[in-house]
This record gives sequence, C-alpha cells and structure tokens, in this order.
Amino acid sequence: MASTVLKVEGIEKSFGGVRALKGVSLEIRAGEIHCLAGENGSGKSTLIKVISGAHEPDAGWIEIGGRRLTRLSPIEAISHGVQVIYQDFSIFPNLTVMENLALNMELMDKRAFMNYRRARAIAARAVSQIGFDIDLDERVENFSVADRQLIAICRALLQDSKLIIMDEPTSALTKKEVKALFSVIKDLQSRGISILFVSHKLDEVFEISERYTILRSGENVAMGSTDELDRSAFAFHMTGREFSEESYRPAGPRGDPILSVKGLSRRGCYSGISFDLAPGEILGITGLLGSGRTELVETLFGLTRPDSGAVEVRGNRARIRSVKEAIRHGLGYVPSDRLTEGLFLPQTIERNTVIAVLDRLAGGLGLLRRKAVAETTARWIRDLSIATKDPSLPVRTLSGGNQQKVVLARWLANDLSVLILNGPTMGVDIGSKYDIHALMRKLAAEGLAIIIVSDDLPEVLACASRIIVMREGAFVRELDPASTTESVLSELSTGVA
Amino acid sequence: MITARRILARSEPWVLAAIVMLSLLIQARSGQFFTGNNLVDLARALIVPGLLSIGCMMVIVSGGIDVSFTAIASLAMYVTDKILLQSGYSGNVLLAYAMSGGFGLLLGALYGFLIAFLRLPTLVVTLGTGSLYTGLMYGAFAASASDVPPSMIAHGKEILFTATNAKLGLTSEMPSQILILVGMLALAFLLLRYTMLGRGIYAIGGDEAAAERAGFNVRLIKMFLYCFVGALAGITGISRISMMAYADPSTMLGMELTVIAAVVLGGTRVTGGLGTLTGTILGIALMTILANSLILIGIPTYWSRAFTGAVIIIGTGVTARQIASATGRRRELKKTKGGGA
Amino acid sequence: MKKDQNLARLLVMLAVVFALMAALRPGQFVTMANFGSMMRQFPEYGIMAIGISLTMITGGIDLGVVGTANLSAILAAKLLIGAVPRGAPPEQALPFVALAALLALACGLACGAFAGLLISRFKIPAILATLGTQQLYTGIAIGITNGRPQSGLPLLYSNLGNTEFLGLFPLSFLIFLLAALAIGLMLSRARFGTCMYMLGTNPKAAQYAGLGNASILVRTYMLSGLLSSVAGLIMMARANSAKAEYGTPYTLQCVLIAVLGGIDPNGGFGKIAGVTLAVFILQFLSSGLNMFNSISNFYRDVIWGGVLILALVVNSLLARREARLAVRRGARATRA
Amino acid sequence: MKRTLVVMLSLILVLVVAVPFFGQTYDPMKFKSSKPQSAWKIALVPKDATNAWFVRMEQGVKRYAKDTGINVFQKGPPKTDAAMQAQVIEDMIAQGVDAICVVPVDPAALEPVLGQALSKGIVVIDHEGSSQQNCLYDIEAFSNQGLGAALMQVLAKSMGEKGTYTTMVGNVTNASHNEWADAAVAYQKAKYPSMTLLAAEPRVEIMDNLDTAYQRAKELFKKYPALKGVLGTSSLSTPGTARAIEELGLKGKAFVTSVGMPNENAPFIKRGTVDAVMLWDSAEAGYAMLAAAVAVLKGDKVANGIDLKAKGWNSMQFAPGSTKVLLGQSWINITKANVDSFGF
Repeated sequence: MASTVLKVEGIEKSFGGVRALKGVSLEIRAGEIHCLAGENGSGKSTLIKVISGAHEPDAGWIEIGGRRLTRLSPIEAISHGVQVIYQDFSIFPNLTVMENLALNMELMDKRAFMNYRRARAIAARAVSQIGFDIDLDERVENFSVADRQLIAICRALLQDSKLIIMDEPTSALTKKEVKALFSVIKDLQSRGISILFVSHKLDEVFEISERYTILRSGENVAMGSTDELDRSAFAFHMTGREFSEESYRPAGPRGDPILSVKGLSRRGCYSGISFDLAPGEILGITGLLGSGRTELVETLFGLTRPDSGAVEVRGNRARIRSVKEAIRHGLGYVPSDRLTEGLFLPQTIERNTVIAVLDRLAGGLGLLRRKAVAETTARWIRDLSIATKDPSLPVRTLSGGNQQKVVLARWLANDLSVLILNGPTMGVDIGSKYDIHALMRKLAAEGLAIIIVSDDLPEVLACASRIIVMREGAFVRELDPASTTESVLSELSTGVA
Repeated sequence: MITARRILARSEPWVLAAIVMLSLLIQARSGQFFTGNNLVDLARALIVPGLLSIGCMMVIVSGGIDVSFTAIASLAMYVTDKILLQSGYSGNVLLAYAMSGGFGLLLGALYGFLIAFLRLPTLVVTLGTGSLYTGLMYGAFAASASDVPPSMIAHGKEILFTATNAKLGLTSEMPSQILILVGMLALAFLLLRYTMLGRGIYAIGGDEAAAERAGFNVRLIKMFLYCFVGALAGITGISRISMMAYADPSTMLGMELTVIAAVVLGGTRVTGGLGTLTGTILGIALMTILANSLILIGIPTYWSRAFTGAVIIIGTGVTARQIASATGRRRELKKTKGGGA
Repeated sequence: MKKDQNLARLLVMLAVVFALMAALRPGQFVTMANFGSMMRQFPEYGIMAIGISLTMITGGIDLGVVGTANLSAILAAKLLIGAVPRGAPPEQALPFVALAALLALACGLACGAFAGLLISRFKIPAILATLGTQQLYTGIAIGITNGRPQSGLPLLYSNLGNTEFLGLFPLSFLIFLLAALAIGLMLSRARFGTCMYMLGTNPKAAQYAGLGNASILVRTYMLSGLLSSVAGLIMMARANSAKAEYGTPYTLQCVLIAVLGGIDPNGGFGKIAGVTLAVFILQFLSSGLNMFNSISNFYRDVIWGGVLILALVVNSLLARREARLAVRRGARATRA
Repeated sequence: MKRTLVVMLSLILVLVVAVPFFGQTYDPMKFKSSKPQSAWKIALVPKDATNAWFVRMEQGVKRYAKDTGINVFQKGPPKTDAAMQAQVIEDMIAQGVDAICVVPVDPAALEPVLGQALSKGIVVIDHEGSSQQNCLYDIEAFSNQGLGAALMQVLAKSMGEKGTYTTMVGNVTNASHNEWADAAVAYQKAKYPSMTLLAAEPRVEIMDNLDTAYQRAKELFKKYPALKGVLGTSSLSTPGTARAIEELGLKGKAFVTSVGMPNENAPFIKRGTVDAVMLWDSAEAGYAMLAAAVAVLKGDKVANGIDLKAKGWNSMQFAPGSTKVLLGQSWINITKANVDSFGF
C-alpha cells in the first residue's frame, strides 16, 4: 500500500451559522491523482482552503508530513509541499508574467529584495516545464483566461511540491488545452507528485483520476477507485437525484428566419459570417477560445460594431449599435463571465432578475410598481426553480447554477425572439445543468430562437439542432448533430485531423 | 520586448509630449521658458508637490486613496516648529526633519492601523483623519502663522547653485531641498522596484487576496506604506517652511486634490496596481509648470483658473483616449494570437 | 438589513449630539430661534451633499458642485441686475426672477451634462474630470465677474428667498425637504434610481444588461448639477449677491456628509435618508459649538472626523462580533 | 425632479408676499439696552479664526473683556468664506447676543443676515466694510482711499515716482483688497504721471499663500523686465515679493510695499529691500469695535470726535457725506526705525 501524503479526518467548518463541512474525511496517497468531486456549494472549496491553511477548521485534524495537526498556516502548508491553484488563479493582473511566476518563489525563500535576473531565470524555468510560449514582460491582464490559467499552473509547478491541488482547473480551458494540461498532470505524477483534482465534470474525472472522493452538502457521500464508478452512479452521488438526458430532436425551423446575418466582419475578430436562424431552432456555435465566437455574438448584441456586413431581424435590416437597440429587437444575451459581466453580485436577487424589464414595471413618473416587481420576481423564481428563501438577499448568496438561472430569468422576462447563451453551463453544477438544458428545449419548443456558444461539445451535441464550427474568425462547417461526433467537432475546431 | 505600441499605451509619453508642447508655448509667448533661472524656479516649485506626490502615488498603487497627507504635513511641521521655537533650539535642522518625520509617521500609523488591520475603506478613513488633523492643528494647537527656528532659516538659505538669465540678468537660486526630492525619489524607486515590500505594494493593488495567498504580509505592508507616507509628509512640511522661512499652517492644505489629479494624470491607475515614479513626476511637473507659467503665457489673472481647468480636462481627456485606443488595439491582437495558440 | 442598521446608528448619533447640546446649553440650543437659524443654514450645502451622493452611488464623485452652484447663481444675478432697474416694483421684477431661476437651473444642467460627458464618453476618472470642471466653472465665474460679487439684486428676490412659511419654515428649508424627498423616492422607487445603483455596483454587468451606462451617467451628473444650481440660488438669496467663490469649503464637507450618511464610496449603496441625517448631525454640531465661546470652531472638524472614524470602527467591530456570534450559534447547532 | 422644479417655481410665484429686510434705516439711539451691563453679550465675528491678523485681534477682545468686565468674545468661521461667516452670524443671532461686531469677508453677502440682526434689535458694528448697508456704524482705521493713497506714496517714493508697477491682491474675490488697490491706482493716476500701471497684468492674485506670492512675483519680473514695483494689499505680498526680488538680484531695482505685519517683514526692511509696509493693529481695531458697540448699547451719542479708547482710534470722524462710516487715524508706517518696537 502506497504511503499517505495527506489525510484529514472529521473536519468541521461553519460560516455565519451555515455548516459548510460536517465531519469530512479525505486521504491522498503518494503519487496518485485523486479527484474531489461535488456540486457547487458541496464544500469542496472550503475543504481545499482548510488543507491549504487558509481556513482554520472548527474541529477535526489534518495529518501531513507524519504529524497530526488541528490547524495549519498557509506557510506551513506550502512548506509541507502543498500547492493550490485556485479557480481565480490568484495572480496579479497588473504585474508581468515574469513577476507573477517568480514572486511566490522569492517570498518562500524569504527574500527581501527583488533580483530581476533571478526572477527571469525562475520564470523561464517555469514556462519551459510545460513548453508554454509566452512574453514574460507583458502584463498578465492583457492575456486570455486560458493563458492566465497556464501561468498559474506553471507557477505552482515551480515549488518543490508533494501535492498540487487544482480547483476546477479546466473550467475555462478549451479541449486542446485540457489535453495539454492532462499530459502535464501525468508527467507530474510520474515524478511522484500527488494531484488533488477538483472537478464536477465527469468526463475529466474518469479520464484522469485513479481514486475519487465525492462531497455533497458538506458530507462525504462516496469514495473509492474510479474503475469501480460508473457515470450514473457518479451523477447520483453528486446530486442525490437520478437523471436521464433525453436526446433532443427538435422539430426543426418553423417559418421564416427571425435573424439573418449577412457577411458580417470585424477586423481582427471574425470575417464573412453569414447564417439564418428560425424560431424554434437551437444553433450551436463552437470553436476554441479566440476563434471569434464570443466577439461575433457580442456584435450581434450591440456591444461592438461590425466593420461590414448586415444583420436582419424578421427580414428587416437592423442597425444594432447598442445593447438597448439589441433588446428592442428582441435579443437577449447571457454572457460567458457570469460574475463580472452577468451579475450585480452584492445587489438583491430581485433587482438582478428584473433589471432588464424595469421599463415595463414602471408606472407614472418612472416609479416602479412594487407589487409588479415582486410578482415578476416570484414568477421567475418559481418557473426556473431558483433555490432561494428570500429574493431580497444578495444574488451572491446563490450557487453558480442558481445565479445562472437569475441571468436567464432576466432575459426571459423580456419578450424575446432570440436568446444567445455564451457558455450557458460553465461552472454550473450537474443538477442545474440538466435544468438549464431542459429549459432551453422547452423555450425552443415554444418558438424561441436560441444560439448556444460553447466548447462543451457534449452539451452542443445534446442541445443544438444544428452546429456551426468556427476557427480563426470564420465559419468552417455546418453540421447536423445527429450525424456527427465529438471527435469530428474537435478536429474541425482545431484544424488538426 | 519593448514595442512602440506598448510605450504608446502608457501615459508617460503623452504627458511628456504635453510638457514639451506647453514649454514651447511658454517659450513662444514669453521667450523666458528655456532660461536657466526659469528652469531653476520651476524645479524649486516642484519640490513640495513632488515630495507629496511620491507618497500619494504609492497609496493609489496599493489600491487606496489618501486625502489627508497635506493635513499630516501641516500638523507635523507645525508642532515641530512650535516645539523647537519654544525650546529655543538652535542646533542642526536634521532634528527638525527627524521630529516632523516622526510625528508624520505616528499620524500615518494611526490611519494605517485603521486601514490595514480593521480593513476600513481608505477614502473614508482619510477624509476623517484629514478633518481630525486639521481640526486639531487649528483647535488644540491654535495654529496661526509663525516664525521658524534659526536652524530652519539657515537651512532655507542653503543654495546649490545660482542660475543667471542671460538676457535679463536675473538670478535664481537652486535650494538644497531639491536634493531631498531627488533622494526621496531614489529611495522610493529602489523601494518600489527592488524590494519585496515594494513589489508587495503593487501586488496588493493588483489583487489583495492573491497577495495574501502568495505569502505577502498584507497588513504589515499597508501599515508600512501609511507610516512611510506620513513620515514623507512630515519631512515635506519642514522643507516647505524652511524654504519660506515662515510656518503658515494653511500653506499646504488644499493641495491634496491637485496632487492626486497630477498623479492620476501621470498614468497611475485610480483603482490601483499600476503607476510609475516617472509618470508621477511628469504629471506633477506638468501641473507645476502650468500653475507657475500663467503670467508668462499671458493669461489674464481673471481667466487663469478657467484656463487651468480647461487644460486639466483636455489633458486628461486626450491621455485617457490615447491609452484606451492603444490598449484596445493591443487587446484585439492578443486575442487573435491567443486563438492560434 | 445592514443599511437600516446604519440609519439606526445615525439616528442614535443625532440623538446623542442633540441631547448633549440640549443638556449643556438648554436655554440656547432648544429654542425656536436656534432651530430657525439652523433651518436657514443647512439647505444650501445639504442639497449639494445630495448631489454628490448621487454621483457617488454610481461609483463616481462630483467635486464640481460648488463651482456649478456659483456659476449658475452668477448668471442668474447678472440677468437680474441687468434686466431689473433698481427699486422696480415686485410685479415688474417677478417675471425676471422666474427667468433668472430658470437660467440658473439650465446652467446647472449644462454644467452637469458636460461633466457627465467627460466621464462617460471620454472615460476620464470622475475625480479628475470634476476637479477640472470645478476649476473651469469657478474660473469662468471669476472671468466674467473679475471676481467681484454681483450685488444689487431686486428686493423681491431675497425677500422671496428669505420668506418663512408660518413664520417658521424658511423657503430654502422646504426646498431641501422637497429635494430630499424627491431624490429619495427616485432612488428607492424609480426605474432610474435602480439603474444608478446597478451601474454603481458593476458597470460592466450594467452594460451587458443594456442599461445604457453613458446615458445614466450623464443624467446623474445633470441631476447633481441641477441640485447644485438650486443650492446656488439659495446661496444667492441668503447672501443677496452671487460670487465666484462662495461656499468653496463646502466641497469636502459634502463628501464627508455623504460618506457619514452611509453612501458607499465604491458605489452601489446608500440612502438619501442617511445623508439627510448626516446633514442634521453636522448642523447640530456646528450650531451647538458656536454656543461655546471658548471652543474653537475647529473642534467641529475634530469631532466630525472623530465621529466618522468612530462610526467606521464601530461598524466594523459590530460586523465582526456578529460573524463570531453566528459561528458560535452554528457550532451550537452542530452539537445539538 | 421635474416635479420639484414645478413645485418650487410655483411656490416662488405664489409667494410674492415679502418680509422686508432691506432698505430700512435704523436709528442707533433706539438700540439702547435696557438690560444691566453685566447681562450683555457681545460677539466679534472675524473673517476666519486662524489668520495671524485675527489671532491678534482676539487679544484686543480679551483685553476689552478684562478692562470692562463685559461678556465679549470672538467667534469666527473655520475658513475664510462668506457663506460660512453668515452661518456663524445666524447662530449668534439665535443665541440672543446684544451686539455683533463683524469684519465681513464680503459685505454684500452679509446684508440679509445682518439686516435680520438689526430687525431683532441687535447692534451691528462693521470694520473693513464701508459698503455695508445693514450696520449701525462701520469703523475704519482709515478710509480705503487713505490707505490706497498711503501705500502708493510709499511705493512711489521707493520707485522714485517713475516706472511701471502692478497690484497684487490676496484673492481677486476679496472685496477690500480690490478697493485698496483701486484707490492706490486712482491716487497714482492723479499724483504720479510718470508712473504707469502694467497694462497686461494690472492685478495679480496670490491665493493668500506666501509661496504663491513668491512664485507670481518671479514670473512677473521675468515676463516684464520693465516692471519696477509691486503694490500689495495682502499682508503676504511683501514677504513673498521681497524674497523674489532679493533672489532675482533685483534689490534696489524693484520695490514692493503692502499691508504687512512687522515680524514677517523685519528681515527685508532691515536689509533695505523694503522701505516700509503699512499696518494698523488689529488688536486695537477689535478693541475699538467693541467700544463702539458698547457706546450704542449704553445709549451714548456717536458723533464726530468720539473716543473709542484704542490707540489710533481716539478721535473718530465721519467720512464725508456719511453718517455710518467712522474713520480713525490709526495706520502706522513700519520702517527700519520702528520695526522692532511692536513685539508682534
């Protein structure tokens, strides 16, 4: 039996009366890839913070380096070889790549002065580990999310680690990047480093990990070897519910196209984009990050302007120069970055829900009719089964899935013709993901035209009535989901056979 | 890699361009800009705002904003001045600097504590302490304009060199206090660039939670920062009253907003994380040259304030636009490049 | 919930200041004369504080309120002085008084719109843009008057401005109440108010939600400008003249009021009720201290700054204690 | 907001009924107090509380309290601002003082509030506010014309009665500074034809800051080499300008004079950079204002030759054609001979 790197037992942790962890245990063996799975709010992040020393547990113990401790400081955790790559990467957007890579090392070495030559050497070593080609002198804020993630990973690899914890490392990565990451992880494993891989994506769990621990509502519900786990059991453990994803075969487009895009181009982003969208259709647009997919839909929604080309709504030329005009044409857009682009986190659920329909809820003098506001909110909370006790609570108190539903409700409250969803289930737990998929189908059946932008290929295959693949700012091919596979989509996206 | 685009996305070149344009305008209107004594006059005028801008910039970089540093400078120098006068001290001026710097440090430590350990919002805290410190100075210490001790008068007369205007024969003296500005700039530069403490200030301004996780002692860094700013303000106060040989408690009050504006104009990001000493000094230099050249340009007294306001608006507007467009272009480029990777 | 606690704390503070002054100077503080005096004093800066609060709710700040107020008042004064002959009867002066008031309000709107455009279209940080407009407006005011006070207003104007309803409530006080009520209602109930809070919370999300950020900002600063011009008209009535630099120290004082009143300097939160209470606290302190002959007026600043910091510290300590208690409650629940 | 506007305007239109505050004249004899002297309360409201000038004035107030035992005190606004000064006066009225002595930041801005005081039977005495309508008496150390002329005489003597000069004020919005400067210019035009006012910059502003005075002076001498003299009205003008003159090497070629305090100007006067500055003692002015107020409260007749018991204020004369403005003879030329004799 392999030796144990880290073991926690009976961990309790409460925040403001809410018990986040209720006696959780976890054991990670040397050189293994261990998956910690669970829905949002199941306590995964809290557990990681306890292990990394960021939180002090209320009860329980941590065994590390042969010693049994009741609490751990971040420095102790690091000196015991525990490294965490957080979901937000914990990087400094305002500093250069070089500094981001080198600062932590220098701090660990308790250096008081900054030596740029040494820093450059450290940074160069860091990026070389995964063959990452990046300008070390550029500020991190000028890079894409994927690049930032790789920077964070490179930084963690610098330390002499025994255990690297990755908190949902793939949530913002494209398929190709995930593959690259997995090979890095395997490589680390071969060097004897253990990985605690936190995820709720079942494909990844099956692909990479040897053992798993599943949490639900702050409790251990299952652990064991991945070989002995099947998909439906995994989903059941995560959610406590049984799911069956019925495959969607839409009735197909009904009537004339509601949205027509004709030769739309924007310099440096996309070019020559044309397509039609009819009511009842779900159009999937897939492609890698940077393929121009997000830029395209942001133009449709009036956030940017095209250099050339035209958009028609219901057969009429539509000049969409602002979001307001897009809304007037019956468009709605669920952005990819829910936290910064979608939600007003400290504001109430109610305000977040009704913000796009205030016009209709206002009476004389622009005063809002309180009753109408409350009714609208209550209706959407009910219809989308948003789990909350009180709509006057800040929206940040909701789980990721429920937050996404609030953003959806905001647009559905409008009389929409076209709903555009960018990464509709990114960072959303399995239960909510099924809910959102079902909702999209229902809306399409009711005659809404939907565009899904996603690189979650199973999602696109399961939901879309047709799929367009984008690469380097252009449409590569249009496909029928019934007669295609993930590997075909993936090849078309990357351009690599 | 240093590319033209990366340079143009910063504000330093634009502020420098504005300084050059303004200088040429002054030269054209008066023939007096590029004369030795005018440049010395401007350098002298730069000393006090320049010293204050260093601390101000560091605070903004750390993600805060401080509107009380002029109150600290005034209170620290005033108390020092009074104590030295009453004790009849006639020794070295270094004691005055040490005392005033020390008082400044204490005053800075007070709000540094509130900001670093109680995590209170900086604008609100410094509004409060600013009001508190000026109130104390005028209320408890009944401050009014006063003499300065002989050591400071002597210190104010220390001259590095005298510049003569070839055309008019006018002379201007470069006060030794300029060395304090140069010294403080060098100190701040080394601190910010070559110490982990300094990098920590930038790191906190970028992402405070990340800084904590990375192992920076965020509280101590903030505490140090506000103590440093306070001490610097106290030192600035002594330089000011030594140069004028006259301790007027109100002489620096009200400068804080102009200094903040100059620092932001010099490219320091209001939300923290970005800012250079070069930009700061260029920004403060632009404002100082402007304020001290209105007569040379020939703006009528009654319109000088409108002119200053218009220049601030146009200057910051152009800078903001240029940076936005340069950054925008680069963002697009990165996106497409990233797509291919 | 949390914000209402803030209101409660402000009320307690107000009560303490009131009780203290009333106890120490009973014969002077609790008199009609004193209340009348206070009611004539705070409206001008109170209204400007409301204007600044609005801009702070959207995540900005308006340092140009005093400049706007004076420029508006000077334009109105110039019109009145130019159009109404000295000693003209009230009937003759009245239309010009109305016209002058309209001119001032229009000037306030224009000044605000300009600042709003600088901030929303040219992306100049609000603190910088309005520092510039403050200089510019004050500068224009000095330029067109050579810094001299504009006096010789028709009698009617200051008589109107100093009218007291029921012999008790000055017109300026009623205008303040009306403004506070209207703006308070707008913030809590109107569509536009909600949009301002949302924009102040997260401008990017506001953009994606189609709120029209630029237009909200411009309208907010216009509103602030409008309120400033009303304050300018009040100052003009109180001083029976207009001048480029009346009330210059009000700027920072108004920011202080807004902050103590619970307006979040980062934007997104705060209520006019809180600002109004803060205005009252400041006025009680200020008038109360004027009753102590030996106490310098600067102790007002000391107390003001001290109260602000104390309020912050208490808020933060209470929040911590609450969190600790909650944890303890949670732990008890665990054992049970 | 529209509603607020409409309501406000309609209020204005409806309320043409007015309470008259202005244009009334008051008979000083009617302000005789019926209260015993020990119950009197007199407030002196200066422009601000920090300026050395008013700190000195408070000494006169304290001396008066000691001499007479009457309850007199000084209470100024925290900053030199007309609106804030009006607020202090409001509070004084509310407290029921018997007399208010005021050094107005801006006489025009105080008319309504002082009118209110008078209508409530409070004695109002002004100083440095000869244009004030709503006061019983305005006592001046001298006339504005007199001071302007005296300053011009000093400057003209220094400059040899010829050459270009300009004027320097604390703030262009400061009323009395502007009046003195105007009077000085008028006197020059009448008496010194060989002197000329600098046309391009006839009035320079120093924002009541010594350092600014110094910077502005330097700019002036650089831009206008012909400039030979600066006539200041702020007490900071002379030390700032004199410092600039010394440093630029213009000693003996350029000259400055202004109102000023002895100790601030002593080094320059002793070095001969400055020939003289003008002064009246603010402590004496404060004392005299209180004496005038008490005279009214006692019901004494205020007539030509009244003695306000302060140095230079012993025989006050009404200004020609005025029954309000009383002029004293209290300005002092501070020169090398007497600069050390003041002790302040």
